Amino acid sequence: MGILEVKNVNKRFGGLQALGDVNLSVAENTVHAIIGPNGAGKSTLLNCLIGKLIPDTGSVMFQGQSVLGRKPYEINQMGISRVFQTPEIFGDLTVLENMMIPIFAKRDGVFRMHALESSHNENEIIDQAEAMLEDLNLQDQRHMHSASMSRGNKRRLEIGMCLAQTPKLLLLDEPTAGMARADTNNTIDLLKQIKDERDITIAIIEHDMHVVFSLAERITVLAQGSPLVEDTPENIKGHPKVREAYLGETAA
Amino acid sequence: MDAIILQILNGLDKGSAYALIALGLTLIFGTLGVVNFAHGALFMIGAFCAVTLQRIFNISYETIDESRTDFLGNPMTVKTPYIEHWFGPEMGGAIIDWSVPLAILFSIPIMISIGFIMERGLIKHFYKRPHADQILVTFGLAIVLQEIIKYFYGANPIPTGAPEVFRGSFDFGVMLGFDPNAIIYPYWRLVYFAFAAVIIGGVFAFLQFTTFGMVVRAGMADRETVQLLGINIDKRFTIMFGIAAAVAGLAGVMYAPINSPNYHMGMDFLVLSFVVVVVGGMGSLPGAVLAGFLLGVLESFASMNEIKSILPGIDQIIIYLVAIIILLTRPRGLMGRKGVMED
Amino acid sequence: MLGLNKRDFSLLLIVAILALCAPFLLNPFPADSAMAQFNAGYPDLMQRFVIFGIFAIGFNILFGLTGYLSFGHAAFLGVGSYSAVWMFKLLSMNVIPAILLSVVVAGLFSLLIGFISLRRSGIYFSILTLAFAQMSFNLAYSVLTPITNGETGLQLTLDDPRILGVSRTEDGSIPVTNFFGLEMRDTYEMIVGPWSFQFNNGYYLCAVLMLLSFYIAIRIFRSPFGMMLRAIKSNNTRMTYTGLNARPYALAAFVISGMYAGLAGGLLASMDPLAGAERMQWTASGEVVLMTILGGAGTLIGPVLGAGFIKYFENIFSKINDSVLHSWFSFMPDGLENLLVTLVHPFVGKGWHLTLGLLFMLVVIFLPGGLVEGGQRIARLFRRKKPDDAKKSTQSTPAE
Amino acid sequence: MSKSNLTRRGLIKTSAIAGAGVALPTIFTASSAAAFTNEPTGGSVTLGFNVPQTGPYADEGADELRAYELAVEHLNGGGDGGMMNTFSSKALQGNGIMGKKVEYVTGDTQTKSDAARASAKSMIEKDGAIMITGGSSSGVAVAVQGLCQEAGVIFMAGLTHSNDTTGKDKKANGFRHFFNAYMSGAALAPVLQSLYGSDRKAYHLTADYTWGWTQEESIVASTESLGWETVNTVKTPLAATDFSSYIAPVLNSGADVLVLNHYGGNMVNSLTNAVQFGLRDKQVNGKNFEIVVPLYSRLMARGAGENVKGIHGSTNWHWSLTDDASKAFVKSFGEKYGFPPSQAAHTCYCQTLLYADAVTRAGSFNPCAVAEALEGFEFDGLGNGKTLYRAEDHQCFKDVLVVRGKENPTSEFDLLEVVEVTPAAQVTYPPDHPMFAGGELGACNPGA
Repeated sequence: MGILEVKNVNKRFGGLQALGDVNLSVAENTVHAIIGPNGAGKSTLLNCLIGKLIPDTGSVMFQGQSVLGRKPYEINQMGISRVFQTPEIFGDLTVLENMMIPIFAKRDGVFRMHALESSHNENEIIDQAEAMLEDLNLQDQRHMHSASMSRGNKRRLEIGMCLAQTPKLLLLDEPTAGMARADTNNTIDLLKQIKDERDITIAIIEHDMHVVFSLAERITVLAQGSPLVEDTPENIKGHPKVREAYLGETAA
Repeated sequence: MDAIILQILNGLDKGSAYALIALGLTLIFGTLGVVNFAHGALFMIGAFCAVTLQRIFNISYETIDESRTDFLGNPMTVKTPYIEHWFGPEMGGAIIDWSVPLAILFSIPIMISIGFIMERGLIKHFYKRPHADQILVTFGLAIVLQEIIKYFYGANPIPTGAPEVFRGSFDFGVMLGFDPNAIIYPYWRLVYFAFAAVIIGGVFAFLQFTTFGMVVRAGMADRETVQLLGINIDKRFTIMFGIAAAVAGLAGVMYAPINSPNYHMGMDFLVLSFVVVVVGGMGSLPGAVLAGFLLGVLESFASMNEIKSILPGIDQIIIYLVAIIILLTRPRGLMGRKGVMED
Repeated sequence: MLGLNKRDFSLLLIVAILALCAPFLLNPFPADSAMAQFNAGYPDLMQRFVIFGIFAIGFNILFGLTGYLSFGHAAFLGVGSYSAVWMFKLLSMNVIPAILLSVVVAGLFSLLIGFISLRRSGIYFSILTLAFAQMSFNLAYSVLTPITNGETGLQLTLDDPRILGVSRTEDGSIPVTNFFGLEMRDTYEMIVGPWSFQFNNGYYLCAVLMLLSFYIAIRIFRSPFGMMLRAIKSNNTRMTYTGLNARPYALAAFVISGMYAGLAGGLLASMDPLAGAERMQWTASGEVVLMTILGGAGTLIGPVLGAGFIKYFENIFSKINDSVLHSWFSFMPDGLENLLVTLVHPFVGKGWHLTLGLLFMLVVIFLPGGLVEGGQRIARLFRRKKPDDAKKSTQSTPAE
Repeated sequence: MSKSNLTRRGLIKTSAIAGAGVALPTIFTASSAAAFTNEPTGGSVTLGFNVPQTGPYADEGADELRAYELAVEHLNGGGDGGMMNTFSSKALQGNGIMGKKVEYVTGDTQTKSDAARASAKSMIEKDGAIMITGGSSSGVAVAVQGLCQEAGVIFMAGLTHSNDTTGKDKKANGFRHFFNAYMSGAALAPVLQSLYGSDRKAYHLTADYTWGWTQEESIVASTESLGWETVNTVKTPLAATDFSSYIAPVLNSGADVLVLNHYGGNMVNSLTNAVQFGLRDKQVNGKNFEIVVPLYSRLMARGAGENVKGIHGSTNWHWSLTDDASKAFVKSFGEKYGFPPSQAAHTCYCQTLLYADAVTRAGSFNPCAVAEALEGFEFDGLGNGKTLYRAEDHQCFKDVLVVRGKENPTSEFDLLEVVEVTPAAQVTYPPDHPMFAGGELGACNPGA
């Protein structure tokens, strides 16, 4: 039984079958990649996992609990964090403040009215945030507005913000899309480090095969809304169906 | 039944004014992404174009009539418009009588130039600024425009009549088989309704069937891509702003005989037309028109005695109440697109 | 100090000193001079400065921090005023219960409206708040007249059934609002040479409450809660995917700012026991938006500056008439005097709206951050001068 | 403890001169020196003219201000003296008020009770005004009247037509020269009867706020006493600009008279709409359909253009009156400004003169003395014939004009013609009339 179980999920948009009978099981403490050509339904699947979309049929269970119909913040409180294709960070806030917010969220839950306390006095939170920034090598930039960081650093910060909540499952949506090679490698290294150092399950949706094969332990290939194969990276590499799917994409 | 038909007629008429202003607002918002609080002022300036033309036609030479006296007991100065002098009293009188329809021609170049000047001189610098700044600067502009009008024309309404043939009303009910006097409707309001329909149809046709319109629509959907295609979309948007200003101005010109223009009529319409735009859905032209007519008709129904006796004061709040209900049931208004003005 | 860091504390201190010395600072011109027209140090206007300052500070907690632009905040101010006047009519002329009730009622009202309106964001939220406020105004003006006294505004009368206190004083007039016996309208006069300064009880009560409001606003800005509100404005998506529910945060901010508006409304009624329906009109809501943006949204001091700016215009510029203009320019030759009067005339007196509109445009065009940015630019100008001088001297040395 | 309730300036001016050069702060207690609010001590006295300068009534406000400036000029001995020459009381000498030069400050009411009070307060607190006057709506008049009562200055109401101003909201420090809704009804009723008969069915459209209601009540009462039937009374929102949906059902309701209890922009629009809908061309119940506008304002009627022709209403005063006083006023106003004065201008001019005269007769600026001088004061020569300032409610009782929109105007000002001058006796009511019940004057408040 995996930490995340997707069973018989179907989703239609008008006449388009976006997802058809998707079954997926992500085992605990593994890195599981979901790949597939454009329009294969990767984003739709991801949106079903984090509550943004509700599938027409089927179930999505996280640690035995359904995530369907829950609000994004509830899903996050269950232990799922999400990294977006373009880094979603608090651009108007400083790097340190960015890092403090998930730690507050972890401590205080979805809402707490701490209107008259001073955030400067939250030493414990600040310490944790600073430690995290140190891990990410961002401590020098902690008083900078996060909007003015480089794209690679924004990505590091976003991943760090997710990790600060010590989630059980980290969902990454094309984490290196639009990045320079060096930034991509940095991100790969960071994710490897996370995988090695933490008890965490990572599900990653990715286009870049270099990233996928450097990280993944299991790979699911989606094509036209349905899983084509699921196997280890080694087996996927030479799989004829996968080649076909990707070649089909090139032909189109 | 007759009462309902009557109120639908009234509502369509009110609705056409809302729809015309909302259409212009949406054109500006959809193409340029600017929230234009000065749009009501453009409507008002349109109405004052009609007033101005009427005044120009009435520029007179003075003769002194010794046989009569003015209020101070001095000999009376009699004014005769030059136009009557030149064309004879009959023809001249007819020209003055038709000053409102003639003001349509008069107002178009004025409104388009005002639109160009506004866009090039001010609005252009606010494309990248937050919506709050756009609201503030156009609101400031609206105040300035209406104060300028007030300075020259005073605060009181100025009567601007429709041509003689369109004054009065006809019995619409008799045509439908109701009793006489059941459904009476003024001619000019029918003219206004037809005029609004033509303008709305014209704007849609323009956007739908011309290359210019196609490019603008593409620009509304995705500005960056269109610019990548090497099309100078900015210039077209400037022209769109001029057209939107002209639409608002024409709505104002034709509205002048319905209610005598005054300097704050733009502000009176502004809030309502914003409600209309939002209820229709930000950025949706059909939404703006639909919402304009819908709210106009509902407002008319709410003012019926039968309904007021059940819900006292409902006519005071109906538009806002409907707006709230629609926005709560349809998050982006009737036909709004996702992600527009939501943050 | 007081849980504030040094910078915030010195800001609070400066505001406190300005507020307490306002009677001096706002009356810089001798009472008999021509410039006395520009003096703003009389009780009514000073009260308005701080009361609308409170209103704008509260509005800024919502708009400046969360970015939610409410176009209906005047409704809470109006509701606060009505509650306060009713308290005067029914309970006591002491301002404390009236102010408390107005804050509570405005808080409840904003809870209701906020709960519904915050289901939408962006302009849809703005229009929802606008719709609620306009409904409140239209109803208060018409069918709710038994509660609001409609057009005239709710006033005290000689036969109010006041539980604690008398309906009328011995000399047959309506009793005066007071703070445990200290009458709100009492004023000290202080004469220094040709200057005169007025110290009004009501003003000082308002000023103290404004300082308290300002202090609380600073605390909120610097609190984790404030950080959450800024996070909503900055990136709502990340906020929810961080396990935080943005809606209760925004609602809390909405209610707090509604209570600030209620406090302002209650104070307005305490200074002058009348509550007019126009206080709830959209133009009044728009005014607080203008104050906040004009001063600098999201800054601490900006809204107070913006409020002062607009109220100053409304009360000082509207009173400059042609005969005042003539008296200013009377030292000039007749022709020049008349020319100047003609030139200035459209912008003052009945033309004060025109000047205000022009100034809005100028401020927004040239100072996107509002008056605060203007202040910062001036400060930077002075600060930059010194290093520049220093640089020049060091550069010139090697050339010798 | 200084008790200078809202007081200022008057005494300070002299003290300031005495104290000039003295570095030590001198704290004065106003109550020890002044007997009443803003007691004028120098060579001048300041009046506060609080009129709408922005908003829809700005033109009325401008006309009121012209009248005030004219009145000040006449009081100070300038110009031709206007109605000072025809005024029955000869106390005024053209040397200011009791030898003090009259100065004035102006403010903007914005036609909002809040703004009007703020403006009046600044005049009292900052400029040391001893009397406040002006206004172009009843809401503002009642609100400012209440303020003046509290502050201890005299309020001379401008254009305010609601019964409440001298009814349930009357105040000891407030005085109204203008007529009211009851008087409109009482003056109009006999004329309407003689014109339209006593078998009529009336349909009322009423602005949905205090003034509209009191006017509707008055007109309904006086027309029903003629035998008219009231078919319906419909409230319209103040903010309404298009009245078509209210007017359209009128014809089908069986009514043959439409009464528009609207003022200002509402009146212009509802009348224009009613004429557009062709109501005046119709026959109902075998009679010509008629429209009545109980309160006419010439300035606003201009906005309705030709639509006012033949429509009856009432007004406080009209420039075409031919008595000496009206002629004198029209002459001096017209020569100064180039057009005839409005009724708003007339009432404001009268109020200023009446105040100045009362001060002079009382020999004091003390509001209580002034009030006493005004109470029960009978005068003539201000354009309305013999007039009484009734002591019980501070309302003036005088002739009321019934006017009609002129069919063939000879100039842009010549819009109305006087149909009948209803004598004062016919519009007088007892002070305890139910439409005016519920309030009391209270005691006069001198402030300080």
